[in-house]
Amino acid sequence: MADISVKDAPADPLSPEEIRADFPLFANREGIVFLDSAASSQKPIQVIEAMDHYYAFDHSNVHRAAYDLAEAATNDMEGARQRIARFIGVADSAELIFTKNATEALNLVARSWGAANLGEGDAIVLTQLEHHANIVPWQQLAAEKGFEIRWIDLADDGMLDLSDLDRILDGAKLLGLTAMSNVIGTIPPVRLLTDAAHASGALVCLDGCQSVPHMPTDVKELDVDFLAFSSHKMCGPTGIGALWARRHLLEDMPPFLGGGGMILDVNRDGFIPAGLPSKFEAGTPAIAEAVGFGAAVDYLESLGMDNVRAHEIQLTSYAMRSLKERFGSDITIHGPAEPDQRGAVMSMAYRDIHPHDLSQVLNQRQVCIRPGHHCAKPLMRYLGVGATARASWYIYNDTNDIDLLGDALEAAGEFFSI
Amino acid sequence: MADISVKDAPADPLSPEEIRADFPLFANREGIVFLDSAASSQKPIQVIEAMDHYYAFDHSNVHRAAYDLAEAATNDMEGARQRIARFIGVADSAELIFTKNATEALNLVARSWGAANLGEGDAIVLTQLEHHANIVPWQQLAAEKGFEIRWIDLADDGMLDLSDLDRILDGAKLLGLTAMSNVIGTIPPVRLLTDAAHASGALVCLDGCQSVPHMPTDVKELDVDFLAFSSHKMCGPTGIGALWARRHLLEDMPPFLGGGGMILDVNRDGFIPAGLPSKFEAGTPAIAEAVGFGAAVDYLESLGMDNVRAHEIQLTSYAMRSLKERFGSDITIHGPAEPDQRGAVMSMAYRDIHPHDLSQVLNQRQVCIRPGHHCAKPLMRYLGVGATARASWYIYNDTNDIDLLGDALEAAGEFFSI
Amino acid sequence: MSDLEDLYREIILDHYRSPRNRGELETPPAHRAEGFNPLCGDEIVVYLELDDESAGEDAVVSQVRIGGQGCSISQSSASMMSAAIVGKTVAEVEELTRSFKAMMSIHEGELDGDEAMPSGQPGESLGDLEALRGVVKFPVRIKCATLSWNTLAEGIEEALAD
Amino acid sequence: MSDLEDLYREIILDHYRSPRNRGELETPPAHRAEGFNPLCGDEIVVYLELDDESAGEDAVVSQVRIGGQGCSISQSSASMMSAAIVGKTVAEVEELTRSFKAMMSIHEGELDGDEAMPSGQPGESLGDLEALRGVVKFPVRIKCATLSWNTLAEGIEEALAD
Ligand SMILES: Cc1ncc(COP(=O)(O)O)c(C=O)c1O
Ligand SMILES: Cc1ncc(COP(=O)(O)O)c(C=O)c1O
Repeated sequence: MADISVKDAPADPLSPEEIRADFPLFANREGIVFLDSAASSQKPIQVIEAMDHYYAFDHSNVHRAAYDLAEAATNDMEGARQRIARFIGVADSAELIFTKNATEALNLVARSWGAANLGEGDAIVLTQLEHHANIVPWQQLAAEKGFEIRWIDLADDGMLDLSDLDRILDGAKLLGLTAMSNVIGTIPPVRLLTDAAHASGALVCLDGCQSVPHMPTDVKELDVDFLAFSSHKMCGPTGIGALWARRHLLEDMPPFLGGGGMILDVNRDGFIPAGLPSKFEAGTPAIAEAVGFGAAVDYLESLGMDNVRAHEIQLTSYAMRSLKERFGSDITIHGPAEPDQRGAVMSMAYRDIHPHDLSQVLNQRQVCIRPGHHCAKPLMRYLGVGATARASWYIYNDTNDIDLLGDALEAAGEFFSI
Repeated sequence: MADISVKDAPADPLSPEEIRADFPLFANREGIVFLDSAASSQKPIQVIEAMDHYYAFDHSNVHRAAYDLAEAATNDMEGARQRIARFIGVADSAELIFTKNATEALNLVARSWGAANLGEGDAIVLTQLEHHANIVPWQQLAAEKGFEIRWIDLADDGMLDLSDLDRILDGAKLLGLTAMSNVIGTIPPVRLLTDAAHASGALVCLDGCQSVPHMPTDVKELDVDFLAFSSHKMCGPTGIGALWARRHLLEDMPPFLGGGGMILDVNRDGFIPAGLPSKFEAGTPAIAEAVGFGAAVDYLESLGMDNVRAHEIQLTSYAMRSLKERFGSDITIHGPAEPDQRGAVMSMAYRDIHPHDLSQVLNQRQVCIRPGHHCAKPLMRYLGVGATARASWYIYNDTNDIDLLGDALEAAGEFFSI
Repeated sequence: MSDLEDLYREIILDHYRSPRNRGELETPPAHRAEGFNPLCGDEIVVYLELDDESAGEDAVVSQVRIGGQGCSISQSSASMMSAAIVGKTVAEVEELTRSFKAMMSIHEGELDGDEAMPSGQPGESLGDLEALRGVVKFPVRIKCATLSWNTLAEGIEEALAD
Repeated sequence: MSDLEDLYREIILDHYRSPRNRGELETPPAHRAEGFNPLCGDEIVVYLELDDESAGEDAVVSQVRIGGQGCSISQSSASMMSAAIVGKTVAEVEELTRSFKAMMSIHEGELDGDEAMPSGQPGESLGDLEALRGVVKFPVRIKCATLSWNTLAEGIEEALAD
């Protein structure tokens, strides 16, 4: 069956086998079937080496010294900022704020923009698809400020239920939206939602954690107001993420964290904040991580984000089809039925085996999937489950990985039916 | 003169030349005289390789999956947490919170403990020596909450003026204190101040950014309540810092950043925070950076922190003496006169040459010092200068570096007097 | 798959498929405690009734019910626990908990932290619960096995605090 | 040290040692603007008086004073600037600013960002200010050279806004 499907399929625009050769982990963990890139991707040698080179040749603290080494470090970091900004369609790199991860980026929006703009009588809108990172910061703020949080529900087809959109958005000041569900893969119609939000006077805070690593992103086309994403899910290092926002918003927002680097002046009575992006980057930044993040973006661009997306649609399509063929009603695949409405994640239920037990048995065959609530408990409640078993793929996965996943599911079925 | 001094000096407990061989930068930037470790230290190959190994063998997201790789990543990170905790005398590693840098750690104290405990009519105390990271977060919070910030002044000898201590601490709820000035090197009597603060009912938030990398640290001996420090100043990577606090304080404090990993449950109406340390670590942590931070602590322990401290006192002593001998009244060295009252930083004024100009000329000879306000503008105001020229040393520096600094100062003097 | 078979003993799967004491109790007189395993989304609800709360450590567990959802390890552990504690005094239950956690390689004083550490043998016979010994080889699953016990401890604390 | 000698031209050191128009002006009628270079702690205060603020772009700079402290580049740039703008109209000052920034390799529209980029030649003769051309080879020092000009721009904006 695998044979037939491969013959039918159009040529893969990527060469996963060649790509795997760039990732040391696959050589070091022979036989691993890594299907958990939605949690964090593996890292190509190009990224690892970029950081090593930075430490071995250019490291010093940035921005505040006149010697050559400090200039090299500053150029390395600011060059990375420019390339990452360009990667999401942003020309003015001062609009790109480095954070420690996407979660901090979303907290920054809540604690700076939100705290300055939301109060009693106000409302914001979130969706049933959101990750806790785009829920909890707003709940924390709402508990302090007393504004209302409204919700866009999910429809039966795994897409957002937009039937009541205008009423829900009416008078709201912000729409918090994921560009791709990290659980069921749903890709909501971001531009349509952005237009509707803007028509109601609401800004849009887009959680791009799952979309930016997997498809071309242009904030101008999406017309969103804030975009958060994380390096570690897109071939880059841990310890760094980014927030992009329109310049005028960033300029009007009060600083978030306070400390060195984000001030123009400090005296005993107070301080004057610095310009962008420094104003939002208190303390020594994640310099080596910015360098690695920049190298990750270079790596992805060398593959072509259109190709990444096309490769993943093919793989999603193959996975949905082949697993359904193999397991029929023994398997439930959550989320939209059409592969091109989905990202590269697939949450499933296999027979009555609890996801945690399932992944334990799969681990025996080096098949790495993730069981759990995937930091999306409100979505879990909608699905009526405590956890799902989630497989997710990326540039280094191919149909063989899906077949091995299928084999492992089969083995697990046998194990638990003994 | 250099010869005589070396003969007089006791044997250096470290071997800077051997140590330099561990740091790739010195091989790659031949002839560099790196005197800016107070801003950020260089990294030994052991730290770089630990992170590379992590990415090449063990990387995945932590904590939330059952497969071997996720377990390896979790063990790597939690093992590092335990070793870093032990490094500062802490047995219960759940009390050690990873942050992106010390600045975030101090903001966490302000935004969580401070926001919950400080209001109108309250007061906190800071010192003239503080870095902006231990000033601005408190100013931001004070602007919201309306509490008072009092100051402990500096005395003429470069030490804190404790003559009025009891009155200043009276009724205060917190003392924010640096364990070592990053500008003039002052080491305040932390334990004495902690005892006084506790006697007044105030907690102590210690900024250990400059002390933890350079001397043995035991929070039990210091008896402080919070301790913040940064990895990148102690041979570790950028992108990670730490906050330690007493367990009962952390347990009572509300969460800071919200998102994945820091919750037990989330529904549309709110969330239940997780236990320690997760409660304060929202989002994907800086996993590789934690591994590198752990390796840095291992490296420093292999040298022995007592030896590090002894080496640096010797170097400070040599620097103060030899530069005074060479330049007499042409050089002003700020801060305490006794090397053992000081850390490994020396702020100076050389003739009337502005620090920025001085460091520009020194750079020509690959002597890296830092001009500026060093994120301590209130201290600059006290010193009556806009900037100082700061040289700082670490385990890889030796008296030869100080001599080269002296030679470069001489050359700068000649250059500007032409 | 020998480690795996050691983890998933038949008796564990039996308790998972046919959980004992599943359900709810009216509160009051019962006490309700809720526990979460943030790692995998498991939730356990323990309903606990003591015969005489004023008796403190000597109070006897008269009824237990278990709610929630989770993996085979967390569910079977809860089921076995429920079967093991009915009729025991609070002091006995606490001793059993200590023994169980010792088997799970958790030291005293780590009751919150749930950290896996090499440890000695349990002090008391654990009966069916012995079947969970295989979990120790899978450190991430230890939290699954101990979730119901931690939740029970909260329930007892609450019951005695009233 | 040839790049260095290019940076520290004699005329720059002369303006640094004997700064022109150093001091303060009474506000009002003068306007006061303050600028910081967060990199090195330099501070510049520009006191600016126009002959007739209602004249807008045609108003003439009647008096300038410079306060603050900083490195030789920021101080000499401020001193030369003060000497260059007295008697010029606001429009002329703005043209001069553009020329100066062009020499500093800063593109139009980057007046805030101060980012160094390859660029064309200045449109207007810069006189003494030409001596600062050597700064371009030291990108971190460009902010030193432009600090007073950015502060002046703020002062003008404020004066015309009244
Ligand atoms: C005394 C002191 N406190 C705080 C900081 C801030 O540390 P970081 O920039 O790593 O957050 C520094 C270093 O810049 C410092 O020297
Ligand atoms: C959709 C989504 N949003 C937010 C996050 C949080 O990202 P991070 O943990 O890198 O902060 C994740 C990943 O965990 C995610 O998948």
